[in-house]
Amino acid sequence: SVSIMERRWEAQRPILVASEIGQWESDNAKWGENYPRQYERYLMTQITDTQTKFGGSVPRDYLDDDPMQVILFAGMGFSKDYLQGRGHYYALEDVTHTKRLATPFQAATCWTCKSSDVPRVMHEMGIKEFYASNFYDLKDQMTHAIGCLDCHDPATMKLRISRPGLKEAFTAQGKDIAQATHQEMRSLVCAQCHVEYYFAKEPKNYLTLPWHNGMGVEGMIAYFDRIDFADYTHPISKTPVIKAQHPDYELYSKGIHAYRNVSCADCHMPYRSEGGVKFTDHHIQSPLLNISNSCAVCHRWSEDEIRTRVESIQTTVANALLKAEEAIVQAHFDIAAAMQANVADEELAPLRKLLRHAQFRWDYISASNGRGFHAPQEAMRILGDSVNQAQQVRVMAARLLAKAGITDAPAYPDISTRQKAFDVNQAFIGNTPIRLIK
Amino acid sequence: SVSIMERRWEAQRPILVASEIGQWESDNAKWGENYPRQYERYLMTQITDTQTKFGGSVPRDYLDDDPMQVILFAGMGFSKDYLQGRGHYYALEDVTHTKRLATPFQAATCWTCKSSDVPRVMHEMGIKEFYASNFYDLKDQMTHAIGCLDCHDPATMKLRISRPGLKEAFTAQGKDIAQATHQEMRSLVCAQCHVEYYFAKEPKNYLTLPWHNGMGVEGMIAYFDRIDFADYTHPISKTPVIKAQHPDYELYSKGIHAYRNVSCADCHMPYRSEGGVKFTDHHIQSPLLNISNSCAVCHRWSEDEIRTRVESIQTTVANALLKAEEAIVQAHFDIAAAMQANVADEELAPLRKLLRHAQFRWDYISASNGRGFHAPQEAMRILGDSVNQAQQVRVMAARLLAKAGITDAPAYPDISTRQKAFDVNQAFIGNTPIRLIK
Amino acid sequence: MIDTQSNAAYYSDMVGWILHLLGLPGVGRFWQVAIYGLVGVAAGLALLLVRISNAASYLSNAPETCMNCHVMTDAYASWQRGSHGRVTVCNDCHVPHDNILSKSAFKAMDGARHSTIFMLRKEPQVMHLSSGAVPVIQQNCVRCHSDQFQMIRLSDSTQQTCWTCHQNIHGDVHGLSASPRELRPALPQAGIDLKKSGE
Ligand code: HEC
Ligand code: HEC
Ligand code: HEC
Ligand code: HEC
Ligand code: HEC
Ligand code: HEC
Ligand code: HEC
Ligand code: HEC
Ligand code: HEC
Ligand code: HEC
Ligand code: HEC
Ligand code: HEC
Ligand code: HEC
Ligand code: HEC
Ligand SMILES: [Ca+2]
Ligand SMILES: [Ca+2]
Repeated sequence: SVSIMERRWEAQRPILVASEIGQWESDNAKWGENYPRQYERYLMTQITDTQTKFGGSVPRDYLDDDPMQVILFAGMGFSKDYLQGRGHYYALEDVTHTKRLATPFQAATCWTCKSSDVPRVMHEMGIKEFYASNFYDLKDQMTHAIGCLDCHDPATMKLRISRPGLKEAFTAQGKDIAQATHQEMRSLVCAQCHVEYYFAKEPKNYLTLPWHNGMGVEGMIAYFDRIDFADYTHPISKTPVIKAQHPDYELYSKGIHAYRNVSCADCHMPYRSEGGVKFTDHHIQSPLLNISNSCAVCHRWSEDEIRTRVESIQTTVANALLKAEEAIVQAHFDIAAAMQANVADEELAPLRKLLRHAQFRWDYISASNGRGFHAPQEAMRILGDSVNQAQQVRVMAARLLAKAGITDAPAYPDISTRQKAFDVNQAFIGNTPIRLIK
Repeated sequence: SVSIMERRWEAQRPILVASEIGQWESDNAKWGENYPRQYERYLMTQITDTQTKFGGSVPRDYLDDDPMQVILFAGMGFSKDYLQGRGHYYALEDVTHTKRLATPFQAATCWTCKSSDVPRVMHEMGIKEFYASNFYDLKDQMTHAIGCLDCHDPATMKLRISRPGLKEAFTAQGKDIAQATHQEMRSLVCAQCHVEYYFAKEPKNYLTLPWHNGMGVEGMIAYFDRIDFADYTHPISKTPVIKAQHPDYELYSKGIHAYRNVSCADCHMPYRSEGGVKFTDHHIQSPLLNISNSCAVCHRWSEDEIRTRVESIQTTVANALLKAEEAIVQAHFDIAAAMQANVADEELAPLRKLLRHAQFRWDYISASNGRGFHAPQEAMRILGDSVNQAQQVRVMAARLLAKAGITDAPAYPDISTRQKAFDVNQAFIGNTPIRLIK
Repeated sequence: MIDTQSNAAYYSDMVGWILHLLGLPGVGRFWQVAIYGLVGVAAGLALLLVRISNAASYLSNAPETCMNCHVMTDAYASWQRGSHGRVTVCNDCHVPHDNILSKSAFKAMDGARHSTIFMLRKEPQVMHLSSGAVPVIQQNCVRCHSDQFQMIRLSDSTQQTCWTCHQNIHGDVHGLSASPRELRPALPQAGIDLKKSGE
């Protein structure tokens, strides 16, 4: 029939290039003229109401869902405003609206992973200077959210690393990112942003990935201890805490999929064929919203079987996260109680160090997206170590309290709601700590 | 050529039934006359010198490798003699030589999973009577190790459940094992023996699988608590401990392979082809000794890649096992210290209960074969809960000790070798406990 | 003998349906075959709504016919490069071989469904065997390989299919986009080709 014929012809249509794309083109619409399929799908990251058991594009509020995190991040931005990421389309909007960027903290470094204008501006000002600037001074230049230029070379459309941070992290490990295979690039473009990072003091606010001792959680802790880095000192226990941010690539690397060379794009940007033309689905989202195209390519099981399995893997991790949080929160209060009993800082130092490690381990899993699916066994390993260390802190604290004459358990305050937890923080921050011991 | 003709002939040869097999035939050699290929391969379970990183047919000595287990099983058989299982061929020899069967414990129930004479003898005496007998009274009748009759119906060669315990466990769960699919039977024949069990008091020493509240570790604990069962009271902490024995089928059931209907036989009895015919390899052993047939058909990766992955999964579990043991051992001593400080039993009851749960969780993974490979994430989940509970016991113990005026950590004895650990046990058993507190 | 349930179901459906349609119980074998063969084609035609040439070619055995639809090209590419590419054609596996009746009936049914879906552009990105297809294929595996088994009971059931283990019959990755353009066959000529005039 005609329609069969038409589609036979479609199949052989080449990709035609309409207009040249400038080397700093940050406007996705311009790219879209040449690549309408990819552009149309990219625009779908505007969708913001999809929901899976743990993910989806709807911006979940971590702090409403789980007040314990308010305590864990006491005194810093994440205790005020912490949502789950959503579509790339919103990167700019969200970074400019988050309460985390309240004064005094206003590093321009925060733009780095939010806009396709970044490569140009970095090129114009220089990398050091870019990071060192004030966030609001660059606001006018940041007009496009994450886009084509972040991952593609406009001349060849080849995948390209546009951010210096990842290149430097490879160098720090003695590796050369230019040697990465095509399949590796299908993950590395994501690793420009979906990685744990910190802002170096010198050069000022310089974006750095803590990979010098390896990408694993132990390696990062060793590195942060060596350079003696902390994002903040916990107001309740005076513990120097490291905040983890989305170590997605790092955790993924330990999983079976990475082991089998399955890339981020394989799951989050599966290929599509329309009328025989094959292209990459640029609607980046939770693969659970697109199982039949994403997973079923390799897993010949039913959609339900796949979803059920993923959810059970994630639920296992979610439960372990809560158990670790409980132990860590109590450990913070146990140390605070010891302080109230006038236990000397020298005696508390080992406890704080262990608690710092326990909390970073927990956060390494908590802050990484996918609720542990990217590496199920590794996630449980790290959480097991986290809870073990936190409880060890509590054993030591109980003994120190005993020496100080306190034999009862501390009177743990009520943190059952976000507001209550927040008030508890304020009390400690305002040097009017709640009395934990008799 | 002749050889080709031979192969064709071999291939097409109908399975000629040389001699009828009696309904209670326990002599594998007789079966072998009809099924030489399976018999020959079965005989290879005599091999006893193969070794993988954690398994193989060589009988590893768990107590030499890890003295902490001597403490964990203080006072009972497993602290004296505990080897890793080896080929089915040795089942009889090993059960008759183990030091675990020293007087007074001599239940005939121990024969149940060791000999293909069991079905006949059970049939003759009656099941209750079989279990209730003395081990040594049945010795003369147990002349053949595990064999064909344990898994096959001699008339049809169909897979068959020959042991009542598994059938009854299904019934207890409201399921009918007769409804099991053929693929399920390829695992259930193993589940006759590779499962956690206990000996009921009434009817005497009746073999029972604790599946009444489910096969998961939580379900078993709930059940054992309900019937208030303990294998022994720990001489150091007076904790009522449940010993887990090879919950292989139960743990496997939580893994991805069970989820995808991959059976025990698929991995441990992969197909093998000889001279053009394909049959089930009856040399049951570690699949890592036969990766190309066992795993590689489904996983088209190199043998090295497969082995490396399995070993890393197992190493992760092995390390977590040690961490849990350390916490549990210390918890036993912490409670003992509290006893020495005259803390009342009522106050210690909740600690002992929690420690009982922690140790069973640990043992559920430790005693199950495959070092957690059968369900990597589940293994880590259970070990995380185990270490968490054990440390909680230690927190509580520290507080109770404090109330009793003891502010220092107990003086944990040296258990760095099997002998030292054993002597520590003896001290506590002989009511000359080592002084743990000042 | 394969997966008796669904097989029985398949036959009673198929035969029952056609018998009912034509109400010809007990006619001679020759006529049955002939008529049923035609009915198969007719049903195919009726539902296909494509030119005779295509319908006929759909019923032929040449793998190229499957290529009338580009959505089949990945399956073709993976088959051609698999060990079976040298020894089988699609229909060796994908249609029953026990008797011509079920063969043509099955073809007609499948062909009809596939072409309809195709023209509605409703084909999924990643296809799966229809439940009816599974026992048919397994039976074909056994048909060729039975002499290689000694009492392998798995072959009597589809609880675990042959390709549960032998996953690479069509390669490890499935889907319309699975094989790169280079490995795909050029689409064959089919009747009056509108393609040229279309360009
Ligand atoms: C230039 C930085 C950057 C790059 C490159 C990047 N991401 Fe993101 N990604 C983000 C940011 C920022 C967000 C959160 C946006 C927001 O919530 O405002 C995000 C969100 C997401 C989400 C959540 C979407 C949702 O619906 O919840 C997914 C999934 C995702 N990215 C996957 C990827 C994958 C896969 C790649 C590579 C193919 C990638 N990202 C590359 C920065 C980046
Ligand atoms: C190395 C890349 C990178 C840097 C630098 C970075 N982000 Fe992000 N940001 C991401 C990624 C990836 C996501 C999406 C994944 C997630 O939400 O975990 C994200 C998500 C967000 C979101 C949306 C989700 C939420 O938490 O509300 C906000 C807001 C945000 N970032 C603000 C910031 C601020 C403020 C800074 C500077 C302190 C910053 N980002 C620095 C990569 C980065
Ligand atoms: C977050 C990273 C990311 C962003 C942003 C992105 N792409 Fe891509 N793009 C990819 C990946 C990964 C591939 C697959 C490349 C490969 O495997 O060779 C790809 C492939 C392509 C291709 C090659 C043909 C195909 O579909 O495989 C085109 C054309 C393309 N993208 C256009 C665009 C356009 C236009 C935009 C902006 C609207 C865009 N991309 C934004 C990651 C991205
Ligand atoms: C490009 C191929 C590919 C894609 C796409 C893919 N997987 Fe996998 N997956 C694998 C491979 C390879 C393994 C390792 C086992 C094996 O060899 O089959 C695996 C293993 C798994 C396992 C078992 C490991 C575990 O942690 O229990 C699960 C579950 C799984 N995948 C789920 C998914 C889901 C969900 C998706 C889609 C979001 C997906 N996979 C996408 C190839 C893939
Ligand atoms: C084997 C498939 C697979 C691979 C490979 C994979 N992911 Fe995922 N990813 C998933 C699944 C499944 C989820 C869980 C989605 C959910 O919970 O709805 C997920 C969740 C996410 C999320 C959160 C999505 C949301 O709904 O908020 C982000 C961000 C993400 N992945 C980024 C990445 C990055 C970056 C990589 C590569 C470094 C990667 N993923 C590799 C399957 C995969
Ligand atoms: C009648 C009881 C029984 C049945 C049925 C049984 N096993 Fe065993 N299995 C044992 C015993 C007992 C041992 C330990 C023998 C010894 O060490 O003396 C053992 C040992 C093993 C070993 C260790 C071999 C080695 O080299 O270390 C493997 C593997 C094994 N069994 C797998 C299986 C599988 C798979 C099945 C089902 C197909 C199965 N078993 C059925 C009782 C049984
Ligand atoms: C429900 C079946 C079952 C019962 C009942 C049973 N065993 Fe076993 N036994 C096994 C299996 C399966 C193995 C092999 C797996 C392993 O070693 O963990 C084994 C292994 C052994 C081994 C060799 C490994 C070792 O630990 O030295 C000995 C000895 C043994 N059993 C003795 C006994 C004794 C004594 C009893 C009674 C108290 C007993 N068995 C009751 C199933 C059983
Ligand atoms: C521990 C369990 C077990 C024991 C013991 C056992 N078999 Fe099997 N046997 C199996 C399983 C599982 C299969 C696969 C059956 C199936 O898939 O239907 C099998 C299959 C067979 C078959 C069918 C042909 C084939 O190779 O698949 C024969 C014949 C056979 N066994 C003979 C024997 C003989 C002879 C012995 C004793 C020397 C024996 N078996 C001992 C479990 C066992
Ligand atoms: C009959 C098929 C089959 C056999 C045999 C098999 N597997 Fe798998 N394996 C699977 C399936 C199915 C999955 C789930 C992922 C998927 O769909 O591919 C899986 C997943 C895995 C995974 C990823 C899950 C994880 O825990 O990380 C590993 C590793 C693995 N298998 C190793 C092995 C090893 C080792 C063997 C042999 C001892 C083996 N498999 C035998 C089918 C099989
Ligand atoms: C997906 C493949 C797979 C399945 C299914 C599987 N196993 Fe295993 N099994 C393994 C691997 C791999 C090991 C680790 C062997 C080693 O460490 O050398 C193992 C180890 C064992 C061991 C110890 C072997 C030794 O060397 O001492 C026993 C016993 C065992 N499995 C029994 C079972 C039983 C019973 C079942 C079903 C309830 C089962 N297995 C299902 C792959 C599998
Ligand atoms: C040796 C037997 C065999 C041959 C020859 C064969 N197939 Fe298949 N085909 C299968 C099996 C088995 C499956 C199921 C694969 C699966 O589900 O994993 C399948 C599945 C398919 C599917 C469903 C999509 C998919 O990838 O699973 C299509 C379409 C298909 N075959 C088309 C063809 C075409 C067209 C040909 C000839 C060019 C062909 N087949 C030749 C055995 C065969
Ligand atoms: C008229 C276009 C067309 C032709 C010609 C065609 N197919 Fe298909 N085929 C399709 C479409 C469309 C689907 C998807 C149907 C679905 O998923 O329900 C499909 C699905 C399939 C499937 C998987 C679904 C199922 O029914 O099991 C198999 C197998 C298959 N085709 C084999 C073949 C073989 C073999 C040939 C050649 C004899 C062939 N096809 C010729 C369009 C076609
Ligand atoms: C028309 C006959 C025929 C059918 C139908 C057929 N095969 Fe084959 N198969 C062969 C021949 C001939 C060979 C030998 C080819 C060679 O050695 O390259 C073979 C080789 C194989 C091999 C060994 C080589 C390899 O690829 O690993 C396997 C496994 C196999 N077939 C499985 C299957 C399965 C599964 C099916 C059904 C989905 C099937 N065959 C259907 C004829 C057939
Ligand atoms: C549980 C896994 C499994 C299933 C199911 C399975 N096979 Fe196999 N098959 C194997 C293994 C393992 C081998 C390799 C045997 C060897 O080389 O020793 C094999 C080998 C073969 C071979 C090559 C034999 C040779 O002499 O090289 C053919 C042909 C074959 N299988 C066909 C089939 C067919 C047809 C079916 C369905 C009836 C089937 N297989 C089902 C595991 C399986
Ligand atoms: Ca989200
Ligand atoms: Ca062994």
